[in-house]
Amino acid sequence: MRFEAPTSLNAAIELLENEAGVVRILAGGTDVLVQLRSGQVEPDLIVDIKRIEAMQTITEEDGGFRIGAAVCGAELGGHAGVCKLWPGVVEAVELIGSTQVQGRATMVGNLCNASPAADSVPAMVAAGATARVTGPEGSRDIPVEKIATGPGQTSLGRAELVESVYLPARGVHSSDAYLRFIPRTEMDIAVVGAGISIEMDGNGICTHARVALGAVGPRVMLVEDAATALIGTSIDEAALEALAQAASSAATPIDDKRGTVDFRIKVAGVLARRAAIIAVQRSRVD
Amino acid sequence: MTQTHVSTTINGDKVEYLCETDETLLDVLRDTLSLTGSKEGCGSGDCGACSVMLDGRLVCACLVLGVEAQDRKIETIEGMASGDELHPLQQKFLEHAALQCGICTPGFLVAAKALLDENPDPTETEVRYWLAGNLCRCTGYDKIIRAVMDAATEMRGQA
Amino acid sequence: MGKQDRDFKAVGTRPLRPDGVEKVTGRAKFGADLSAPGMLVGRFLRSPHAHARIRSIDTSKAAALPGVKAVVTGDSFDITKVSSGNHDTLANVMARDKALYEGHAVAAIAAISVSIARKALKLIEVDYEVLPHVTDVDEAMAADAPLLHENMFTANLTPKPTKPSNIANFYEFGHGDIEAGFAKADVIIERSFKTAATHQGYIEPHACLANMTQDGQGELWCCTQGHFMVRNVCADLMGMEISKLRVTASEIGGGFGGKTTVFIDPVALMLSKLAGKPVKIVMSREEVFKASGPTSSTSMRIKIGATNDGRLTACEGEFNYQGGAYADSPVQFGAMSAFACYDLEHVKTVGYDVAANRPKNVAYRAPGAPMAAFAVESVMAEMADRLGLDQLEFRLKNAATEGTRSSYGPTYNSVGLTETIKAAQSHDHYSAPLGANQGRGIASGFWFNFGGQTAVSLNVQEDGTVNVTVGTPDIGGSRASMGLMVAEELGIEYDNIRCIIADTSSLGYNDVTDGSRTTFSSGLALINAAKDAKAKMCARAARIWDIPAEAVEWKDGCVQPAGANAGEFEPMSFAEIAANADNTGGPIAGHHEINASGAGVSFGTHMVDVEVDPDTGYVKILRYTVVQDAGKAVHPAYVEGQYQGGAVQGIGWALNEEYIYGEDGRLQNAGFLDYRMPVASDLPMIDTVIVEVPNPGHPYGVRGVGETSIVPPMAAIANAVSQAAGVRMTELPMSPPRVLKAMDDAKGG
Amino acid sequence: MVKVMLWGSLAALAEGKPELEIEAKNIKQLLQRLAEDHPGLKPVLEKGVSVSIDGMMYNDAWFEEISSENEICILPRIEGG
Repeated sequence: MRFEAPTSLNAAIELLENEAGVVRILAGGTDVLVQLRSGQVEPDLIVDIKRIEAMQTITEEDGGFRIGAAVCGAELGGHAGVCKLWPGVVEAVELIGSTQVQGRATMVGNLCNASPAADSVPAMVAAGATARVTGPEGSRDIPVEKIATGPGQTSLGRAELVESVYLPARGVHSSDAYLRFIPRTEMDIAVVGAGISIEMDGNGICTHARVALGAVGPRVMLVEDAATALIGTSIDEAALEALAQAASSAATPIDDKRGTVDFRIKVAGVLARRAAIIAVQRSRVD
Repeated sequence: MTQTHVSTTINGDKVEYLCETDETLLDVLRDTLSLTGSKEGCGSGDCGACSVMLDGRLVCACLVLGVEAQDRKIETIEGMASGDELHPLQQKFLEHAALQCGICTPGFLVAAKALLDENPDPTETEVRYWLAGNLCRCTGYDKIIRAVMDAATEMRGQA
Repeated sequence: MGKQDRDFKAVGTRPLRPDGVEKVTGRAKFGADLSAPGMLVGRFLRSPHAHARIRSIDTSKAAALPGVKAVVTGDSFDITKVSSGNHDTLANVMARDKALYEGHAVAAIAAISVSIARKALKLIEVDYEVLPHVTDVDEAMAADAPLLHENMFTANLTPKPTKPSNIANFYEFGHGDIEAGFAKADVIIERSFKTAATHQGYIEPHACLANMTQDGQGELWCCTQGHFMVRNVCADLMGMEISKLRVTASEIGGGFGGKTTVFIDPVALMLSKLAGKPVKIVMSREEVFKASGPTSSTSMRIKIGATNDGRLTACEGEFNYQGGAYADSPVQFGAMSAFACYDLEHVKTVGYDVAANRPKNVAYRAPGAPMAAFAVESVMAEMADRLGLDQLEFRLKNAATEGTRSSYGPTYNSVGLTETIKAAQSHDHYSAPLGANQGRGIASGFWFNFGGQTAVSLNVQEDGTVNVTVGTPDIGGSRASMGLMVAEELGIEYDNIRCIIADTSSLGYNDVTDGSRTTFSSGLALINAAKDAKAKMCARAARIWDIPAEAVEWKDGCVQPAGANAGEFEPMSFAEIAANADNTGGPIAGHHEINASGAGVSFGTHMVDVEVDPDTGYVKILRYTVVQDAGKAVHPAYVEGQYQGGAVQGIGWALNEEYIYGEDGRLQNAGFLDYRMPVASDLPMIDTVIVEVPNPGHPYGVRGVGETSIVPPMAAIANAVSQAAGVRMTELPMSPPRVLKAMDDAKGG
Repeated sequence: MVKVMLWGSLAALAEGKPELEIEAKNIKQLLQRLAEDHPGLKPVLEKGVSVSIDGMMYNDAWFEEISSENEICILPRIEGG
């Protein structure tokens, strides 16, 4: 196994392009190292992107923030601007693993690992985040929900990587929230995850909403019916009930070691409702 | 397998070593450098027994490759006491009987020090959540939490 | 209550542990921390199948790989020379003929590096004939279940079975006339329960370093609860004389019963023998889960009868324990302890020890008792509610006391159950208010405790300090309690005593650190060793004074004339006598070798408050109080630690920990992430109350404290959850999906 | 003569008698006589048992004395974790 730690994006792409064998990109490494150890992957080349300056930074851009692929959770959580703009996304990232894992794990890594249970992804999807995908042919921006195509599978081409994620600006009476269900308080993979972002008008009516669910299907899903249940309402009890119903109906989970089908379907609705309540409260504070 | 040469700083000392690319920092610390204070309980970042500081951030050494340490600064349990004086956390762990078997203790101490460096006055809940990545099977955590809170109080008094 | 007559000076204080600084500075050497020059790496190849016949193993390609120095399979060990009692152990260490569970070792190699070892394992070709498997205890008992062992006929059954089955043993306990007892009952409750297998979950994986030399001698360093056991078993498996193998126990990173047998040690020795070099083996966490010893999964049925005024008339239980591939379940202890808390005229329990395609069962803290207590105390709680009685009053009314004939046979002498119940009654936890969706659970529990073979020595140094040598690994602070007991007996300062754990060549045989026996047995032996040393020191002083040895006595750490007639001499201090040892006859030492009896049974009563999320079934532990009889708490801080640790292991067992098997018979959650042991943020502080009802079988009244604390938690939590959720929970773990389903079913039904 | 209590399934192996009277002065004699008089018990006794004398548990203690005054129970070998 060859290890390279390029200092520029171009050099990284070149390495990817010239390697015929199995390649793994090393950002925080909290998934890759576990896979290496278990023998799940045996890469020929590991490309560590943490020495690429641009990938280590968070930059303000058009009222939103661009977050480099190598920015770890602890750093994101310490960034006042992002915390204020997208508190739900930050809390989702901070739910990934322990304090120790936060010192390494990255949002982009979480995205590209393509687990349906990834905590940060439903929050990013709800926030309308885009991923900047860069490869030999240049860069393109795509919605984050287009990255994962199935468990462990991505739409990234050969020699492509996600350089950064962009969290857009948002309106005044708006906010977001993410909740996940785990049997313990920490150190678990989401059994169900729900990310919600909402925008209210001056009269307290929801004008825009995005609802995303994790761990209830082969990939994180954007649930339009759930958003529809909120839009045009004051997010009252009836709307919350409709939201919960829509979230539960959209869930197509499996039985596994982490939860049952019935449990996940029910809890998808419970969490969507609870996350919506938090998002509404946050939108009022602003 | 050809080995890679790495220069790094561990507990303030310049260190050089050779390692295979798939070796973890924990393997290097324990097997190559004989710094066996960091323990391997899981090898997958789930127990925290290998907690070390990497460029000022708390990480699991089992989730870092040895080759990544080039030009970094690493602090381990071996660097926690200064000379013949224990760190207040180490002393409080002893006084509160916060260890039974002691295998998780180095990881807890490194993690707790990282907490108190960042937040000198944590609540019990903050201590519990910060240390959620450190498993202890003997104590039920009670005495560990008390030791950390007590050390925080003492360190604030000294500061 | 139950206060000891004597005043203790050292015992009962809380000094720092002598091995503490080593452990907080990372310098203590645990199993995997040892190395030897020229050491090789040992690695295992394990069965991917739950049940398979091994047609053949071809290791030639692996052996030919440069850097590979030795290969071992089942055939490397000569079973004909191994004593029959160790045959299962050998077969578990390295499969012979059949792989009986996923993770069962089939081969091992020693190589010069990890990467070569990994490569070599891939070159071993095993031809498996996959067989049908069974992992569930009830399914394994069925007549048409896949059979693990063609020669397994249920033992202790009359008449003797004519057909083999997966049921290895049958047990029956009790006294009285169970039918007559139920006939007297006003209320009878009968329920069935199931519990999942759990793992001891020690943070330190098994590790050892073996060094066999060409002259047939060997050394082994390993993390174990009993290095003398390791030595004897390994010597037997290797065909060696016991005295030629020297085993040193490293510091041990937790055991809880799981390190009371061997897994990797004999293989490391065999690899070392064949390679002619030291070999180190360290298990991965996945290997620990798949191939060391979890405890039993169980299926149980409990029937309890009581009168309207709350007197138990009859208790009956059936306990089916899955004991892994070799049916080593502790079902007998489950059946014996199930009703041990109560004074019963009519009681009957039966137990079945069942084999299934899972790792060989190994002891886990009070082996067998926690599951049985879960079932029994659940029905007890339901009975109290049905009768409209207070939970603690109901238990107090039926509690076993001195003179009660226990459910497993013997009559109790001094026991402390009622004291724990009364302490719980007067604790403010018991009367604290509860909120919505909250419940409070109570349960009591029992464990036998144990003594066993113990050998110690005590050396008095010329400066008046003392070295103490024991053969029981210090698994949680026992060096400190040893020091305290010696300080008490000798009347010298605790700080002047250093306790070490000796290797197997330095002391006589010591039983494993298990059965909560170490503080009791090693302490008992040390007190006697100290008495031995004191007698010698009295004799030395008498010679110095030139008076008869009978004319002196030991008082407050000094020797003094026994009376006015003996002569007028200033008391001679411990240090003075020690300093003159050379001129008075040479080194002074005390020894004691004993097969300790007189261990006192112990009881505990736990209280827990929980809150259940009605929408998700999530259970939060709000408050927890452990009340337990220690006999005498030698080092109260470590006694509290045992109480707290046991309670939290019980919380894990109750709520989330379980071995989850797929349809393919493979373990789905062989890692800490999905095995879900409690983390710090899951818990409140764990309150403790140390009750001291002295054990008449120990000079200081010590009972074992390590195991009883894990017996009541699952029942206490089940009772709390059942109250909060409004539905009786009868299956462990009470994970959110299970609790939510029970609540939904109860609403629907 | 000492009275010995056998646990249920052990009694079944001793012709169904939960209590036996044995001529024995110590545990060694007791176990020896039990095995001689009731061959069905032999495999269990050989595997190892604990003997309770007045509520105190003994393993491997041949010479522990017993008399008709004592309450004696044969039990599965007590171990722990």
